[in-house]
Amino acid sequence: MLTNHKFWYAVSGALILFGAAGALNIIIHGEHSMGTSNYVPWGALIAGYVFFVVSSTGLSLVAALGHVFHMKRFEPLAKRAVLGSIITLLMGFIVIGLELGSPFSMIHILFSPNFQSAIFWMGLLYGIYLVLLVFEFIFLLKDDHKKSRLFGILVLISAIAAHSNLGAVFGFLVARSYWTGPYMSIYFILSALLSGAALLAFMYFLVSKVKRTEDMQVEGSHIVSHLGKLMVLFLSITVFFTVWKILTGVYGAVPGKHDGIMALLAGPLSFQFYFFELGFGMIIPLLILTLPGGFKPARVFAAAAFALVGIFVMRIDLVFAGQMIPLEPVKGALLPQFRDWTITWAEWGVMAGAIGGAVLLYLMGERKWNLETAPHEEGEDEKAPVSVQLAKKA
Amino acid sequence: MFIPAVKNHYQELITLFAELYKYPDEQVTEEVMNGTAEQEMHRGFVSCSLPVTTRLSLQQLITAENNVQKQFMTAFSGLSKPFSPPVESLYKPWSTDADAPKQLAKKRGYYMGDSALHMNHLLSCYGFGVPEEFKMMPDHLVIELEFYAFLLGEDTRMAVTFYNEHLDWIKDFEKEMNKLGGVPFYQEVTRRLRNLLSIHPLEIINGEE
Amino acid sequence: MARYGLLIDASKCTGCHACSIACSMYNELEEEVTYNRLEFIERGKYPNAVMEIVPLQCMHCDNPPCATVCPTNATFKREDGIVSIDENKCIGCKYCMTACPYDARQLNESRIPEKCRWCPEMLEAGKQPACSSTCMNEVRLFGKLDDPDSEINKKMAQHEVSQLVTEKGTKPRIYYIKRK
Amino acid sequence: MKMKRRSFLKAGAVTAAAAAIPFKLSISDFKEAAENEDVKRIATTCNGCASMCGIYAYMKNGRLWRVEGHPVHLKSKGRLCARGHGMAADLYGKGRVPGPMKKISEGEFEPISWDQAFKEIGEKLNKINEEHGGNSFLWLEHGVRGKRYADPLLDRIGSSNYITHYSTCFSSKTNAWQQMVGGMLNGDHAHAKYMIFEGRNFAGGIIPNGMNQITKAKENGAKIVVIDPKYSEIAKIADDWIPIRPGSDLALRLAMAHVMISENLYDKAFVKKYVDGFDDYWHENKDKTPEWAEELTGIPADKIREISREFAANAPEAFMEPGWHGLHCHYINSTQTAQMGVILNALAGNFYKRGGLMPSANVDFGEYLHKDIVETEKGQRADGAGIEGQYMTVEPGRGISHTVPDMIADGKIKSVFIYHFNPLRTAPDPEYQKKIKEAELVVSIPVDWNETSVYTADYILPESYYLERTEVPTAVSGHISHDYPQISIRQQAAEPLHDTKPLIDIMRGVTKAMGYNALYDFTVDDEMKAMLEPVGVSPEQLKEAGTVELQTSAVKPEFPVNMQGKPALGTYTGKIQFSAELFRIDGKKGIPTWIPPKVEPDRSKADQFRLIHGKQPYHSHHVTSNNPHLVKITEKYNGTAVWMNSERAEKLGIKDGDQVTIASDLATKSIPVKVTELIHPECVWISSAYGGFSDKLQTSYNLGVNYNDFIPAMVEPYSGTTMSQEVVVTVSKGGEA
Repeated sequence: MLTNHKFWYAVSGALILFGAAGALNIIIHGEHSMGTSNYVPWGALIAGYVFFVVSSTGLSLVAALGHVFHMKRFEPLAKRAVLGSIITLLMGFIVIGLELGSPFSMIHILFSPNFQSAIFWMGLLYGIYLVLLVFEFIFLLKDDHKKSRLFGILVLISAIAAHSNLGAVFGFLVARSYWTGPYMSIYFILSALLSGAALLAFMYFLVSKVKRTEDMQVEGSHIVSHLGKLMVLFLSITVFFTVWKILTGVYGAVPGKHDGIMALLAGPLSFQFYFFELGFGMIIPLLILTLPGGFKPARVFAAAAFALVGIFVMRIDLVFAGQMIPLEPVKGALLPQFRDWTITWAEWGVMAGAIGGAVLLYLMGERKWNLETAPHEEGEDEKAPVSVQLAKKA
Repeated sequence: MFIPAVKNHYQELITLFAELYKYPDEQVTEEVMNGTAEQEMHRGFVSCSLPVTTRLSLQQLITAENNVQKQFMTAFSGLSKPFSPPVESLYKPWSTDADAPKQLAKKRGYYMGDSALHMNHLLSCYGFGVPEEFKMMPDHLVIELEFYAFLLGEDTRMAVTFYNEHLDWIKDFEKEMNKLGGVPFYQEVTRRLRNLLSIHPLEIINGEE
Repeated sequence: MARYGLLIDASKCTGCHACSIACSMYNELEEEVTYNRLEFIERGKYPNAVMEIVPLQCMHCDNPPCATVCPTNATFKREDGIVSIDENKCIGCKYCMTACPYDARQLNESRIPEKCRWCPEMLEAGKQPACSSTCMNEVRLFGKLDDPDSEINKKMAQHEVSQLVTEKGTKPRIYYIKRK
Repeated sequence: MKMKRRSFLKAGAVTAAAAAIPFKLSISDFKEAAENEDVKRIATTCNGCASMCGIYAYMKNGRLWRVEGHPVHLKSKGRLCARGHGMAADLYGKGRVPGPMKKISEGEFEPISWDQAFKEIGEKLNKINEEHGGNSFLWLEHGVRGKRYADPLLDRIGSSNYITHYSTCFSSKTNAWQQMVGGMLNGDHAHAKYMIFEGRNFAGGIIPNGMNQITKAKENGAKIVVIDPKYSEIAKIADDWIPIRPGSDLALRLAMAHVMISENLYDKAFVKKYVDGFDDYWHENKDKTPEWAEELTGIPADKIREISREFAANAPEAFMEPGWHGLHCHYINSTQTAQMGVILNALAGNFYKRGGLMPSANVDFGEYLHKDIVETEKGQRADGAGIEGQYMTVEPGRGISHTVPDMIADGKIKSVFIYHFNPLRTAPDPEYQKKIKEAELVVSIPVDWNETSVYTADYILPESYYLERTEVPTAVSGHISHDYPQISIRQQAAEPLHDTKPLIDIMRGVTKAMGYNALYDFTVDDEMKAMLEPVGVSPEQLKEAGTVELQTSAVKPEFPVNMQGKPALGTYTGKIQFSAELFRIDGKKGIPTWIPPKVEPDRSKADQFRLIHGKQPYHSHHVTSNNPHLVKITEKYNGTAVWMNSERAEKLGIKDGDQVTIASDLATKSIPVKVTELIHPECVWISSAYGGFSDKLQTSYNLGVNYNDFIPAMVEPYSGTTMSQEVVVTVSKGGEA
């Protein structure tokens, strides 16, 4: 079933319909159709946006391992990774566009920019990043390795710049101690690697199954195994970061920061934190991968699937833990222990729709372009690989 | 070629609707029950070359327990909530007056909005008065329809302006009506009125040109 | 150019909410939205317990985090110190809402994060804004901080004053009279 | 066949145009022209509560823009409370009764014309009066605005039954003061050095300028003591909040008097000169020591001594607030508690003293001479007020408003007019009050679909909103002290939105249909002219200004004396009487002494509490609870919650925000709880604003609960009040929201 084109078209179609309904609801009913409030102004769509752009960044970072850093085993990934990166970024833009109250006022970012604003820089850098990605993709398709590598380097720089700025959007918020500081920027970059590796492993496994070509079967399972190894590294880094976030949060009981961590450890977020963020996102994939035979493609695929769900919940936790602790401008005021928030069906819809959109666009990409990349040996740069030539004939 | 007959039919149809939004006295009740209202409306639509989209005839929407008067009270009087009087002000922002500071201005659901002021103005300019009970809701559907019919007889151009500016809220009104329970008669009348008003008057009047 | 400030004597507030309703009448706000609010604090144990009430609204900070984070300068600081909003430039990212340590922003029906704007037209006319002019206990006093003869300066000279959340570096323009 | 047409557009009968704007067919052109019209300011009075503060209504093109406090009016002085602002916007809301209504079945009405309503009511009244006599007619109102237009009818048909809502509110106080002082005085907050507010939440029942004076006095060093089981809003600015066991205020006051007398702290010269019955009082109450009171009130004897001494030390610039609803219809001992209010103030010698108690400035209005002055002899009052063997000591001028169903069941009352009063929600036991409908004819004259109109009225004759009607001038007085007399006027700012009429027109219509053609043969303008004649202010001047201050007859801090220089209060002896003549019944001496409350919660039971209530500063009891703006405050600040002491809550396992169930013999209801340190452990408190059950009032419907749900209709023996806190309830965790 998972290896059937039609199945994926049907799934993406259904998700997109759900997404369209959700989007329409948000466009018509505005903020009322979202689970936000004056106290929790950023809702699930911010988390969804972060999820998508983190995925995008992660995909280009992993792609760079191959064709920027010349790690051979990852070279065949480039096209698919970059296409995935473009698609997830676009989906992220759609999600954030719906979260914005007046997306059409974005024009004022150009006319009236505020250079002190992290959102300004994030917007600008992600814009540049998108353009660079598209160029990289074009040159990859042309198998112009020199230019694609050049753009690959530029993409790498812009991805890191844009993404650390996204971290700074949170990190600059002095009012919310849970987020304040440089941690967010670093954490965002490193957790993007996990996102990218998991998403690529997930994609590549399915693609290799769908393609059914022998080349692909063999090459695919190799790559998936390698990605599995990468994942172990990135998972370990994420665990490391999570452990220190918790320890520094609990230690010293800094108001706001401590309460946010406690909301995760022993508060309203604890189930999703333990079960999804820690369980799905870190422990289960690590177990799957590190037990004997862990790098078999199917095992890696399962680990990646768990990790992706866990990462999604991780974004949700991040956005809400930072806001659900009531601000206390007046010390001792009678306030609720936590601010309420929900995720409405419209928000679920938009996020699901964006996933559906990503799947659909990717399928269309697979159909339109040949995304196989032959390993480019020295001196072979000018010559298209056999598989590409064959594809062109067909 | 201009055919006044169609315009007359249209005017008659408009005043028929106006009649149906007034409190139904015994005679009106009787005329609804015995089918007179349905027949006249049907004739009116046909004479204006308008599609008749009748699902149920008006008399079928009335029962002994839920008679016209009862439905009128439920729909418009506020004796039970929710209710939705056919008054333009209630379906539009209260005022667009820029220095209208305060609270009401952008809100819907309040009487005596800008449209009511304008109706008062129009009526007094034409030398009309309204009954005591409509004094502060001169933008009641009944008054607006009667005035519209009157304008059609006076000057089509003016009537069109009026149609564009004061009869553009029926859709919203219909939406509110459809939220109510126990008022099938008025929901049907409103559906038909909305159908009628969704067609531009010039299309109807000049239809046979 | 005048520099406006607000002095609040919270000890006199008895929690009647006339300020918030007068404000919403004057500023044509939706019923859900209020630009000023009261925070209630209970201290002590029965029978030696007391209640404190602190009126809160936009602090018109001299270092306004909401303006710093705004990507399009839709929120900006006026010369007279008032932090104002150009609704047309607002993209609705709500960054200002998360950035404000006072929870002063309120999203309106058009998804603009609105807030108290100190009714500049009243201040310029030498009048007190609606929240202040209707207050029976004269809890609020608006005035010019740069005019040594202004009521607010005279009163500030008589009392020790404090500000809220100074540790975040916001430099708020609302001063609270300190009482024991 | 063609349907008939009833044209509603009447040629010729031109309505008053909104403004003199030249013809604009297009609404956008019209709006532009209308926008340039001037904003007019009309001075009138507020109706957010009974204080009737002066306001300015800002009108443009005949529509209300907003309101603001009147700068001269002594109650507002330019300031308004939340109610004043919020109520004004209701003018254009959907909760009002749009025109005269006739009941067709339980809770169902049909609109009828005014003429039809007048005709039917007139005929029915005539028939009832012929059969049962005019004394079977009852006029029931909030008071006292309708009296002016009730009296001509009552006099003509011979009915003595005029009753106000006061017995549900404060008549223990007015009764005691009338008997002992011959009238009421007000605290002179502006000049006081020491103020005791016992059971009086001045910051809840708000007079904006009164609060302004109190906070100013505090800034000038005055000390404020608040004695209340609940930390009320006024406690917020007090130097001392002393929680007292509810129902024991009389004991505290007796003990305070004991301290002042036994320690020789009272004003002996004043008492000697102006007080009658001091020795009798002391003889009766020598044993009411602070230690004795400590047992009953829970307040340490030393604390009682301390405040008594401070009170005496600051006298005469000190007073105990005479108060209103707070203590004066709550307990079986409310009348005695009110008597002690007089006595404590007299012991401080503060009557007619700056900073003590001062009278209201007087206005001598002229009187409109009615043409039809045929009077019919009146029978006995149906409520028994002032009648020997019934409620001999209850003031007949105010009556007993909460036992009307009994009067109907006894056959004494056959027809009832209810004017601006909603006993189904504001009097005890709504199910009992519903029996008002058993009368042969019930006519309600409200502005909105209140519970009483919906459940009891045969006819509803809606009165115009306060911004839509003009009333006769009134003297501004009561509650606070002011040197000069003021007159204010309520005048029409907006055209009536609905098919409503002012009361005078309604009464004219009804009585004409009864055949009394000249009974209301005058207009408000006629009355105004006659009233203002001796005052020296013309109706035009008053209408322009809204409120004027007269520089004549200023109040002076002088005890009233007669030509011989003897005290001349309106009492039997002309002095302040520690023994009320009228209360000397059943062998009693008319002197207050200890009477225990009627019921007490069993302190050994963890779940028993006394249910007490009070006003919130943003609602006027139930009157404003349908206002969407004010209810938003309720929602945001948890206004419907029942307050419970933390320690008691902990024992019951109840946490802040939990849903709890309150039950008395009469009712079981469920609401959220506020767990707090700010209330006496033996009681729970709810606001008096909620518990609406008229489904025609969308905003207040089913919002919170009301104390009246839980109490039976009881009659306090001396003053006829409801004893509304003589009720024990059980509170348990849980219940349906």
